[in-house]
Amino acid sequence: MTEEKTMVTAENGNRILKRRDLIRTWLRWICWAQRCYNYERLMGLGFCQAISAVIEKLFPDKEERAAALSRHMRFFNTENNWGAMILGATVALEEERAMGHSVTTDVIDSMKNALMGPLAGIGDSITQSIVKVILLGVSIELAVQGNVLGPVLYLAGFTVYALAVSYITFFSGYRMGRGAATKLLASSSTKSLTDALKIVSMIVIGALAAGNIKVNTIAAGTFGGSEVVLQNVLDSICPKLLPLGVLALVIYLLKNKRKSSVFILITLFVIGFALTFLNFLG
Amino acid sequence: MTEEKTMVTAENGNRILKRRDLIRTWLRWICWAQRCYNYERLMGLGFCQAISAVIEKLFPDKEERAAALSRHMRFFNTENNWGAMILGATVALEEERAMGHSVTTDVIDSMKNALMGPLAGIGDSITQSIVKVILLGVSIELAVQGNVLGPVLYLAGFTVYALAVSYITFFSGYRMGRGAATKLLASSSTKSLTDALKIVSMIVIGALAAGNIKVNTIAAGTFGGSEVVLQNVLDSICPKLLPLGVLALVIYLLKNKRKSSVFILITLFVIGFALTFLNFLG
Amino acid sequence: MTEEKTMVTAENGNRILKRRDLIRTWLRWICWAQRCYNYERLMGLGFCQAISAVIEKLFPDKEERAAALSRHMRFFNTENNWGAMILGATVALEEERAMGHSVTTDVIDSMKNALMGPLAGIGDSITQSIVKVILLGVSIELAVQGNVLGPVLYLAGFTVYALAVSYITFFSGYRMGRGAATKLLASSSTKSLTDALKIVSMIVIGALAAGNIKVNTIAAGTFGGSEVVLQNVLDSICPKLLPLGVLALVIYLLKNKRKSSVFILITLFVIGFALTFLNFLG
Amino acid sequence: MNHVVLALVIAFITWYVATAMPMFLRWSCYLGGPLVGGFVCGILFGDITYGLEVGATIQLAYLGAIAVGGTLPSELAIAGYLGTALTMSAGLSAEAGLTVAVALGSLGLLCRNAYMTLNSIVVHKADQYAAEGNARMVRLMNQYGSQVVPFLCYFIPGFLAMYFGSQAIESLMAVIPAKVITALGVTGGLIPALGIGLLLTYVWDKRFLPYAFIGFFLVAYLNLSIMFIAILGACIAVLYMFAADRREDSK
Amino acid sequence: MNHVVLALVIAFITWYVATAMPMFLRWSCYLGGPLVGGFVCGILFGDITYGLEVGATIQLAYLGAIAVGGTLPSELAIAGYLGTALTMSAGLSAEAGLTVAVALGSLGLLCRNAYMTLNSIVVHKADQYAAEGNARMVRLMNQYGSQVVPFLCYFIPGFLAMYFGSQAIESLMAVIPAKVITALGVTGGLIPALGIGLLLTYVWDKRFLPYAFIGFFLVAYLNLSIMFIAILGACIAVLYMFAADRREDSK
Amino acid sequence: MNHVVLALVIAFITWYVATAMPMFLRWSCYLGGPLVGGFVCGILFGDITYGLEVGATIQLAYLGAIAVGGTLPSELAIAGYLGTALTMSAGLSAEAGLTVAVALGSLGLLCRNAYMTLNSIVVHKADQYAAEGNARMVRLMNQYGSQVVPFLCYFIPGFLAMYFGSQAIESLMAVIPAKVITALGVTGGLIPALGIGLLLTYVWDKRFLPYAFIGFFLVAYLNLSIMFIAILGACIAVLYMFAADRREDSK
Ligand SMILES: OC[C@H]1O[C@H](O)[C@@H](O)[C@@H](O)[C@@H]1O
Ligand SMILES: OC[C@H]1O[C@H](O)[C@@H](O)[C@@H](O)[C@@H]1O
Ligand SMILES: OC[C@H]1O[C@H](O)[C@@H](O)[C@@H](O)[C@@H]1O
Repeated sequence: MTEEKTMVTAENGNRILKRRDLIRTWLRWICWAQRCYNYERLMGLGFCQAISAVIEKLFPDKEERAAALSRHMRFFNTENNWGAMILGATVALEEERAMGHSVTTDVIDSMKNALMGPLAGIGDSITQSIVKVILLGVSIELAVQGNVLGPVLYLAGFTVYALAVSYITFFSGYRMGRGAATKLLASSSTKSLTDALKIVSMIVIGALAAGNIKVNTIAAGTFGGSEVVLQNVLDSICPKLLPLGVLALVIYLLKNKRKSSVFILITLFVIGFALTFLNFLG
Repeated sequence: MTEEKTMVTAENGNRILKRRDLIRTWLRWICWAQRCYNYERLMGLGFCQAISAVIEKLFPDKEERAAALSRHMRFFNTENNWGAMILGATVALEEERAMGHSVTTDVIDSMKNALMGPLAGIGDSITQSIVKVILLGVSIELAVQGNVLGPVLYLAGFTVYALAVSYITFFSGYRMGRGAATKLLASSSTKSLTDALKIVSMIVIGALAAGNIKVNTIAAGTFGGSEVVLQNVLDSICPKLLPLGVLALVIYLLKNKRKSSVFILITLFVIGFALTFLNFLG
Repeated sequence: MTEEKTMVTAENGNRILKRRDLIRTWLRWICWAQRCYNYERLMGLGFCQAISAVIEKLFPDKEERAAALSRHMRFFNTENNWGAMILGATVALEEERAMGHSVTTDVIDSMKNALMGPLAGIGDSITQSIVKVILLGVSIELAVQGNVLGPVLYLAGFTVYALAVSYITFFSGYRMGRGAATKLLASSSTKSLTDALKIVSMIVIGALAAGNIKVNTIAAGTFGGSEVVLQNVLDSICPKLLPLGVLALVIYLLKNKRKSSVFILITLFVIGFALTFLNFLG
Repeated sequence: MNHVVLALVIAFITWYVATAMPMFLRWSCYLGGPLVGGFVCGILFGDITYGLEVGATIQLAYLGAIAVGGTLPSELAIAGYLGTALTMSAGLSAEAGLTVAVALGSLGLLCRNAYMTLNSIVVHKADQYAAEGNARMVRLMNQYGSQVVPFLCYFIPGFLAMYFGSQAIESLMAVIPAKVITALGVTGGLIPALGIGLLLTYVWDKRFLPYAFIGFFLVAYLNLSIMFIAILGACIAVLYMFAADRREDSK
Repeated sequence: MNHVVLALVIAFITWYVATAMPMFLRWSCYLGGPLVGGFVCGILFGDITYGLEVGATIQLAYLGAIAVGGTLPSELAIAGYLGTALTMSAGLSAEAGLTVAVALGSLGLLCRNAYMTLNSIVVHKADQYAAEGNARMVRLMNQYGSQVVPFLCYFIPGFLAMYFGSQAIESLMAVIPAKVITALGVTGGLIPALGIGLLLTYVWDKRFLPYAFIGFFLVAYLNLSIMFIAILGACIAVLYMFAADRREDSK
Repeated sequence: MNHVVLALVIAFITWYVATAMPMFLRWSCYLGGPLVGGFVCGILFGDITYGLEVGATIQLAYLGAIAVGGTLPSELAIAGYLGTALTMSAGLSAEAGLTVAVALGSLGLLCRNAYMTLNSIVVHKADQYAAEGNARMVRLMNQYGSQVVPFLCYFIPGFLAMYFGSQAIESLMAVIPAKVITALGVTGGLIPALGIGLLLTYVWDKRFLPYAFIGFFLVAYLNLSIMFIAILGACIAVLYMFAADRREDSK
């Protein structure tokens, strides 16, 4: 902590970039990094736009500027929010290079390449499997009740998350330079944070399953003279057994049989139609 | 794991017994091991019946067969399901002996003697104090509501348990021979499994207590002009205080005073009659 | 444990004080130690009264007795219940001194001084922040419902606590002499006991907050043609958000801004009046 | 069903459960005797709800019954099947039935001790066949020889109790004062404490006692179903196992 | 009860709780002053429900009151006993009574400071007796000498406040606009946040904060009773202790 | 709103969410497409409740949709915005709408693949400007050049589908037998299992599986709200973190 602080102060003296340069770079990233999305370079051009103003300021010389822009046009892809850390670190290194420190372009390029994968990994799982799920879970429940707060909460929550995470990672990337992500990825509290997020995620997913998978049997028969409604029998053992069964089937197909979503979708259609026509579900 | 696998394969080549011999032995055990139950030998004769076909196959010579049958007629007692492991191991050793390996009858007999106690210990507590309790707890609740699923679930659950456990232990006993039970009893996950089962058991027992011990006082009096019903007063502090008290008394008598069940039964009768005639309970 | 026991027995032979002397000393402490409360000596005179009979018995010589009484008139302050341990230890040391063992008055006085702070610390937090809170929490809930058991339970519970703790600490102080409190304060189970008490306390405080801070907004407006009641909107996100907000504000002022209770009281009055007159609360 | 036939059927079932059933069914049908007995008698008497109620009430007293080393605190086949049947044919309340069953269960230990002792004869016969190397006869001894004494010990007293008992109990009940009936009911509410108390002392582990309290108060305050509590408990238990294994590993 | 007698009784109780009670009762009756005061006044005024409501409401503001090193944030004997009594005799709502009690409690610190300072005189007298070795007189000083000043400091102002106060408050309330009454009620709902906030900062432990949230939301969503939550908390706490001790051991 | 205008607006929104939005909004509006789309269409069609119902139902099928490495299992802008709008304008039930949306989402991958491939052209143009050191034109390429192809790929098919589609679907629905409608409804209840199953396999961690069961049964038995469960989960998670950190430290 203290070490890092002194580092920052020590370097601050000769810094070329102002805070507004950094803010603008971050804003361009978080707004337009996927604007020209394409299979060839993915976020490559977006990265270049984001860093372009910094490059203009650091390298007034046209040759140098052209070379730098071209280098940052290359293939680039990472997670939208956490990946801002790489941009921050790149800006810091380009600045050091402009200030004449011994940073080569090779170092910069290989850092970009080395970090984009790991940050995509951690970022994707947190953003899409965890934060999104919890927000969607709460919001869908409200929406189903016809409450407009559902989508509003979801949008507000996700937006705050995206802006906050990208801001923090961008600036810590800038402050710590190359070491930033390495540190982040190695820290044991990232591990226990991910574990903790998984716990919330798991419990919310379980709750979503019970609330949203809807299967009721309409089967009934007479047993010992009196009518027996199968659904009541199942409920007296434990409610929501059929939804649990369907979910178990899907997970079995996904994990053990490694079936695709499309296959499962079709399976569910077939099951739904077959059991409806057999008067089992309804 | 791998070690054990290779062991099996290595020996498989010359095995005399077929899978059906083993299945039949297991079946005879799990069906008839307590058929001729008696204080002198307990499951001795049952054990002998179970292993008899194996003995016939392994020792065609009449002398040898008679000796083997007589040896397996001795006193034997263990837990019905987990104890099948000893039978499995005995079969394996008898087979090795028949195949001419250096296994003496002494080794076999002392293994049987050494293992029957520990397996009875672990088996009795899991089968009777834990599995039975959880199944009964759930089933009694249903039965009290007049739901036939109560006994049906109980019978189905217990039967699956008995067949599955005995099958698995019998065959792992056979595969691992002498070492089987020793390994089982020493493993740390047996320990944490027992702990885990205890947790479920404890919570279910607590729930059973609150749901099934029924004590209500009918005492009432006037206090400051208004009528006070004692049961309401107790409930406002905390519901089910009296059942908790009765349970605490029984546990105190059992654990601290080491009283017998019969003594406690009589005590409960005396309390029940006395407090009813005193118009305290009703 | 055994060590301590033998110590007691070993010394018992020549003890001058009888059990009734000790009981009377403890009773005087627990009844009158704060009777002549004052800023100059706090519990000084109370301590002296408590130990006075012991001094009379141990030091029949008037000079010695006068000196001892004067020494125990000095400033003294600790927690009412846990602090009885110091009295117990002091009695033991004075007795040893009277029996001619090498205990100087200096040792006694400095022990009193050394222990009164730590025992006040541990005692105050357990008695006032934990035990009191749990008892009050449960009792207020009953009282709010008009149930007289509220105050009755509170008084009974607190009284049992006070008598039991002081009795136990006094006598263990007497038995273990000087080492008592040192041992207590160092033991790791005191630490985990405090932790455990904190857990109960925390959960009860949280429950108290939700049940007893009462804030409801009466704001309403029309949104898209239909009337929207703000309180309903908030409740559909999560109930009791406003009370949580007020509590968060108070804690922020207390912990981060280090404001006094009086300041916060005034703040709450100002907020209450302002928002009522603005027709936001009501 | 004709009273004689009924008595025959009940006596038969009692014997079958007590000694003849396949072992994998035996402990479930035996230790859960009253519950299963209530079900079976419910079907036989054509009133399943009544049967289940009586069976479940009696079962609670035997929750803690454990068969260890061949010994047993009560003869559960008799308490469970004969007891339930007698209760139902006399039309008693479940609580009164509990008293009947408990009494019968204790008496029944006589039957049990008789066959557990006398079956030695069969074993000695089997010893002879074993010494001759005659495996088949050893098996026959275990299969059929073993059932001679038990059949006499359970079937005959069972039939007699069933044939004469219900009448006797009915007349008895008719003369008992109302207050005693109430007291029997009250006692019936207390007796499950014995079964549960026994259980708790078997499973006793100070470290896990708080779970018993959690279970207790979840029912006392929220009236949750046992199945739900068992599921919750299982989830906690699995989390505990993983944590314990991790601790082991990190050592 | 006659108004004069009532005023005398309340004044007496206020003094007794403030300084004269046996110490083992003192902190419970003092720190829980409003709760106990509400109970006592409920009996005296013949309306226990009203008394309990007023007392419980006032108590919430003092949940976090802690007496450390002889200092106190408010004079709880006066807030709790005199405050409740005045509120009830003026027939105020519990929320309005809270305002009255809080104000009185602050004023009451004057009484407290007076006797805490002046009692030094008694102590110095006791010093003399000690120096003479006269243990009996030392005890008499503590027992009786100690109560002269407190009696004057609590009994007299208590009596006067009670005798004249309720009338004054009633007239005051009559002229206050309805909106202000509402605002007092609203503020009365906010003030428990202070008591609870103080408590939370005393017990503060980042590691256990989630438990506070659990408690909060168990009430917010499920409206569970505090007793149940306290029992649950205790079970968790005991499980925690065993786990912590095990960790210790395994080191 | 006029049908043409409506078709134009929906087509516009579909394009905008698919490729033009600021990135910090994009993933939320895209991965949560149906939910947000239901809301937006609810406003546009003047029936928010209906919109929310349709949107939430469709969203459940896509709970597990994850955009990794530029690939996607379905075109969520089309399923979410166009799908919801078509469902609503044809007046279908939410379950029938789910079928429509899922079909559209799969078709929509064509649009997506088209622009993801063709946008390379823009990038190569930008390469030239970069080589000239012309940062401004590089930015213009990313900002505007990038939108030419996507606009064609989403806006035009979107408009056509919206303009002609609702009529077509309505006529189709009119001839479908009732049993098929029921079956669609039943299937609509099953499909969330796919979304939830996908999610669970992504987050899969054997150690934490019991929490999924706890969540499941808390809803199944007690019907608790997701927000409450999420709060509970968060509290447990924080307790877990502190415990894990402590374990780390003590190593
Ligand atoms: O104790 C081992 C074993 O002994 C006897 O065989 C019976 O009581 C069994 O139920 C028990 O498992
Ligand atoms: O702080 C120690 C001690 O100081 C004073 O004596 C009082 O405030 C007590 O309540 C407290 O326990
Ligand atoms: O996987 C990294 C990254 O790849 C692409 O850019 C998109 O799918 C993003 O959503 C994802 O975060």
